[in-house]
Amino acid sequence: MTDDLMRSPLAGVTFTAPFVRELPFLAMVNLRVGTFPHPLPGPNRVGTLDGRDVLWLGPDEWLVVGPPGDAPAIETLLHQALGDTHGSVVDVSANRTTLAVSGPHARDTLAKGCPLDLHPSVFGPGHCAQTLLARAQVVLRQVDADPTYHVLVRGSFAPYLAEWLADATREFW
Amino acid sequence: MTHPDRLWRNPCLKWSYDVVIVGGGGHGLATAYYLAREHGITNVAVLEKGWLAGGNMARNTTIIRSNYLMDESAAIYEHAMKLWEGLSDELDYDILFSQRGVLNLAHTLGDVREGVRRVNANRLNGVDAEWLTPDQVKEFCPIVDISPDVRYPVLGATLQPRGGIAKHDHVAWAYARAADRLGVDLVQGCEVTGFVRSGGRVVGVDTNRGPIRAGAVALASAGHSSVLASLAGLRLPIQSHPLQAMVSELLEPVHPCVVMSNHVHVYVSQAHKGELVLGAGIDPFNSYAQRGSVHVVEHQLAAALELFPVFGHAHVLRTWAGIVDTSPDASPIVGPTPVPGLYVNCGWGTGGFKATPASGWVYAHTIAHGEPHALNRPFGLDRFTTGALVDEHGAAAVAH
Amino acid sequence: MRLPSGGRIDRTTPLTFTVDGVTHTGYRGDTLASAMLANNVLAGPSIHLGRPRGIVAAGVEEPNALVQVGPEPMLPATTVELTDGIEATTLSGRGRLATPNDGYFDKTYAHCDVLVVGGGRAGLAAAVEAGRSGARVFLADEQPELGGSLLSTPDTWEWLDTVVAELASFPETRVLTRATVFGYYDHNYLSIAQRRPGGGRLWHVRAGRVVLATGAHERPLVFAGNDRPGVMLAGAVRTYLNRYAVRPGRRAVVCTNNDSAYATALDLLESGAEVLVADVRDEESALAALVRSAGGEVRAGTTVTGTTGSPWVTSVSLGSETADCDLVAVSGGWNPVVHLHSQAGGTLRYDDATAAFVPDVARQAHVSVGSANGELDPVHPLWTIPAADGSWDTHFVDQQRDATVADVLRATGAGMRSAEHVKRYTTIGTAHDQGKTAGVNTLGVIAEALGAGTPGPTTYRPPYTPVPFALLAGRDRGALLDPARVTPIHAWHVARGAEFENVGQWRRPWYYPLPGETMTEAVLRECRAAREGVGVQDASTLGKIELVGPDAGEFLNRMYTNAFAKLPVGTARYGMMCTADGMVFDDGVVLRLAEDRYLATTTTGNAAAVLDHFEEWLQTEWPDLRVHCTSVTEQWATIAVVGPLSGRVVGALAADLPPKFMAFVDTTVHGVPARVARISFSGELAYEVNVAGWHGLAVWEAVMAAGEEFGITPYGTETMHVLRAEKGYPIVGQDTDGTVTPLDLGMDWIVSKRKSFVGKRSLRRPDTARPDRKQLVGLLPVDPDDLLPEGAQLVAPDTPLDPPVPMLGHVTSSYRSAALGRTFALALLRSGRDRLGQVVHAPLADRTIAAIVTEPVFYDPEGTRRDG
Amino acid sequence: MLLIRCPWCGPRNEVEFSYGGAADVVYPPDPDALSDAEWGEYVFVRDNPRGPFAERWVHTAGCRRWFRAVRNTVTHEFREES
Repeated sequence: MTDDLMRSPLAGVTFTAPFVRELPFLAMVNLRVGTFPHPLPGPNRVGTLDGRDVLWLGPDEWLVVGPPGDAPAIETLLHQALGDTHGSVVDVSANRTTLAVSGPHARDTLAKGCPLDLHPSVFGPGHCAQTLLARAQVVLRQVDADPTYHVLVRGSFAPYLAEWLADATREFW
Repeated sequence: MTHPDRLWRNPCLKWSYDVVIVGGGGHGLATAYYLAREHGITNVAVLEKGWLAGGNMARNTTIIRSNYLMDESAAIYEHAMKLWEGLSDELDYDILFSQRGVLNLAHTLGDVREGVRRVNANRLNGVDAEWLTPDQVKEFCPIVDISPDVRYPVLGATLQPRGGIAKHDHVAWAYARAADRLGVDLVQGCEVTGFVRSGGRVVGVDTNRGPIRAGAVALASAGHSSVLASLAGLRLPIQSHPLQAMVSELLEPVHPCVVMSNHVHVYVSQAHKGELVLGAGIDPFNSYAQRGSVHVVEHQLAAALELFPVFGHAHVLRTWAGIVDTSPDASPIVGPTPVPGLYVNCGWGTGGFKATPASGWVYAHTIAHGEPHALNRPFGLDRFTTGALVDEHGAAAVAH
Repeated sequence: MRLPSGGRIDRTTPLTFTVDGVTHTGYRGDTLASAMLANNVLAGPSIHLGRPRGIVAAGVEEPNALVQVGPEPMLPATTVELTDGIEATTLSGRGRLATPNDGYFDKTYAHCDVLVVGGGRAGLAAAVEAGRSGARVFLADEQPELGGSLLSTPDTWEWLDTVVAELASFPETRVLTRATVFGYYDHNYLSIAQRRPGGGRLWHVRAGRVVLATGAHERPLVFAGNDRPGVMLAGAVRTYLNRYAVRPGRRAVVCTNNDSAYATALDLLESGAEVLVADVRDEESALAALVRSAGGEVRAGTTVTGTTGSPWVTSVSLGSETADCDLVAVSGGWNPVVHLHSQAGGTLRYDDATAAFVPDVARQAHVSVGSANGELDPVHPLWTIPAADGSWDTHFVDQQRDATVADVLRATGAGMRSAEHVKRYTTIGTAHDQGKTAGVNTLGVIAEALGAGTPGPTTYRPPYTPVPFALLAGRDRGALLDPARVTPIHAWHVARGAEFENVGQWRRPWYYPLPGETMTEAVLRECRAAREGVGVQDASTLGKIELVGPDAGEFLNRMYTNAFAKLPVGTARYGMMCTADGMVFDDGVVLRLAEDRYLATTTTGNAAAVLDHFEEWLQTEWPDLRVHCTSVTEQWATIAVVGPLSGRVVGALAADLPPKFMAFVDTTVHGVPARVARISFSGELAYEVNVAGWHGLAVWEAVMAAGEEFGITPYGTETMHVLRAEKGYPIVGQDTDGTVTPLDLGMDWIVSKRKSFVGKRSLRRPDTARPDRKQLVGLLPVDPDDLLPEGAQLVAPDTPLDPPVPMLGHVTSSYRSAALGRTFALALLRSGRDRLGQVVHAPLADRTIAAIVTEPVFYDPEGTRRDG
Repeated sequence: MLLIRCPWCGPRNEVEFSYGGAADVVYPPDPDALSDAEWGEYVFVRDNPRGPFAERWVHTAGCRRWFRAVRNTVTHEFREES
């Protein structure tokens, strides 16, 4: 659910490389908790919770990602699950936007700025990591084996990262 | 280029000296020279575990300036500058001191504010300083890109016209030769492994060549100060970090002065033979490895090319690192210690080379009199108890 | 001369090139050096002595043949692949920078199980073995094609083709050519410079294991006149013969102390040249018979002692005899290329048999193989060969630096005992070739001069070969140098013609000039609007941290100088933080969102630092506190609507308004969820409207529309600074510099006496508690039109201006005030609070400004305006 | 470029981390009870050994956790800690 007053950080940016695009407005809720009644994914992995993706961010921190507009429902879900347990649930949907980088050049493109080993034997679908892409902090996850990667980046860094990607992909198109 | 034939003797080690200086770098050699020259104390040994001036003295980017912000810093560095200005004559050795001017660029409004503050403070402290507009920067150093549409445009600069560079090896050899001629023993390959104590007092050192008695022991060992001081049971507020630098091949003259930019972490000059000499920022972690991380060099060169597009075709020939001794307030520690008979001179961080003459001069005074000179009185260890720091961080986030 | 057949050059593709303006031809597959040699072209004269010099080597170790190609200075001709139309200029050891580098240099990270450095025989064998195991293998070689020294031995080319084909069949093996591994750093991290058309690529490789198959460099011999053109390394002669089909001479003297040069002698003979082998060893080599049977001459116990000829060599002295020749092929033995082993922290050992430094102990996961590991012919060490006349001043040790044995002797004569001193004294090893042919010879010469037993030791530092600045810089140029962070409203500011300033990585509107307006005029206009009507500022860059948990209040109490645990829900409080040293670290407003939930705002530049600070204390000191921090800096766009008419504007858009100063409501603005707070950094009635970042632009535009009838005026950071300074609110980092305590700022009220907080103990140290510290005061220039420069130093009026001048402090902020109708300033002044009402002077370069010391609050000291 | 093992995220490049200096320096439970010298020692004085050094890092670009590691300040090797 979006409204026409919403503008994504990369609205107006034309992606020259056809395999890069923005997925704006995804719902993201930050969960920090010691113990949680439902299973949550372990380090560097993506799990699910009631149909939403759950990205591991740290030993007591996860990011629950849903479709645009889903944040209030996720918050309710998490609060209910927590009950009286101490935990922090914060809507951070507008904190970041998401870039999808996919296809045969995706890995080589990301390797130009990401120090992680993205070889399929090391980092595959269902993996995620907080890391650096060029000079921006990102949450990186691999979505499928195409491969498709999602790069979650702070809104203020998104124009920089888009420019960096335009440069990094220029040998591929 | 002609050098006098004889630089120094390779003397036999005696069993007792009035003063033993631990560390044969620039500061140790200068201290020995001034002890002999200014205070008539010539029964002095400089103990160097490697080769003379082979540590930070051999690894720095040879920039000399005295435009420090704080009054205490300006005073001691300006004292150094005055000594530099007469040093070739005094030591009868050409140290290739070239007062070509040092620019400190400003890239943000905060930099501008700080730069203007420094220029005003410098002038009142008797340190030559000017504020330059971007156009004046261009005039002074034509290869600097002052276009306004770069990521961090040049908004102005401080200029110290009397700043410049010297040849580090010549400085060391000149002090060594002069000290040697005044009777100081320069002993290489002699590593201090401990201290000889009597009562509470340090009365000598243990070395890999046996114990040596000393009326006073003076540390001048930069990045190794903590390790040595700990042998005397003294903890210093010092951390040792790699500081990297690099040099290009010989190039025809293209860069007429010294340019420094704290904001983008660049400082560069062109040495007298033609190589570009560049320094990088301090690696964040503690290290005694004389080795830093390559990304520090990469970031620094990216910034350098933004300021100096013409450098793109130059090549890095060598990279290296020194071990810099950083203190909590980015100012040195020079003076007596709580351990009688033991003196310390460290914490110069990135400012060591430019301070060499004054550091030796005030340290010699301190050792000769048993108490600090007015110039180094503010730089005692007690300031970390009283809180009277001489904080140069604000003025020198990447000071060099 | 070019041989009629053979070599790996493509004779069907002739190429035209010029050296110093003279046109020559060569072939695809040539290097510039091989093509120069084929055309009898000299290198540039030497740097100091101006002696003629020729090509000596065939690889990166070349000391003489430096050229400028187009804008690129200082390329060894031996490493330049010949292409059509190259215009080269020979250099005398010094290059010229003239134009920016517009090449495309990028970087990439890579990971592998095994990195093999060097594609010669040993490297290929290692790569194939690793590749067969299925491992992820990287093979990097500096040449355009794999093979290394095999490219100089035609009888191995069939094997080479087979191996290269097998490597290509491994899916997880990657071969990089034209790729020089130049740096070996900690934790098996290596840097590779790859030459690519129009630029290059820097590879950063994290390798599981590293195989160093980097080969060896041949050493010259040190005899009188050993720099004369035509004196070449024997192995290089062989490379030119076999790989490039270039025969550098037809009457050759091969001078050696080991067996390796005999292969060169045999190949020269086969090419039709005359050959005399002068072998310094008394015992004749087993290979001598082969040379003789091929028609050559061999003399044992003989060596070249001098050369003649101008510029090319025409004869050599062999002791008392003379032999005519046009080529002298020398071999003083080989130096294993141990640079990367040494860079990795590995130790070296001097090997007597080969008179070379060989790898000893590896420190990281690397192994040296082949000649890089010292698998070499034994040599008879011969560091210097005396001349008949006893002179040493044409015995060149470092040709590129024009340094001779005489120079080394001068250094040792001066008292130098360390090789490092001698190198510095003579400059040996510091030229573009990094002393690759000079280094070990120098150590040998020093050892001889000092009567020491064996030479050494030595270490190597990156890079192995010179690396362009542009390659290391990569794509971090221009806009990519550093991210420029922008707010959701940025496009509006740009369209409105704002001037921007950099604040940390952020681009913030500085002021919004109207056409023809100066900055001063614009700022006065913006200030007036905020004081008299309504202004609006994009404050989205402020850092924002949500702190959630039952102990959040207690945690904030420990971090801030003032207390937050009892702050009522729905209200806000200004807070200040110190470092452990007691100095002001950051400030901002903290909102209590719920019983267990706070929102702390930070300064723009310190957002990340404050979050790190919080996490550090929470995780490392007080893990028992039940608090979690989450950054929401960019979750919220923040719009500050300021001025007496601000309520009219916000009221038109907001469903609800906060009831009082320092209160907030969660409501809607322009129909979207919003948090509206009554917070003022200007002293005026002001509302801070927070909406989700993606609504920021729409709500900003709605505010502009709603404010249009009131003349709403966007303002930037400069106006913000003026407004807050009129109220005496300090800016951390401008009015403080890391040496200022909250008490110095006159903010005793914010320093809790009852609770502990980080830094509190520091405030009562003797110096920190001194009454005569520098304190924040206001200044009013005696001439109300005089603007004190920020950074002006302050002195007492009767102070003589003879340096060093005792200074009292400095001006931290200074502006023209529309509200006051005059200039004013803030300053840090020694004993400032005792000087209220007194005059101080600011001596500038050209004049002195007098100002009266005042309280730092200039405007509405009673605070009546914040409620409208 | 050090390779630093984050106890949570695994081995990562040095650029993802920030350095925190010496580990095991405990905040005094009652700073007010300390003399100026003791407090100055806590604030400013840290070990600076040549060799193994217990130090703190924070995985700034990753999980933001602070952790302790022992690294040799001469070789830069991290000691494996269970």
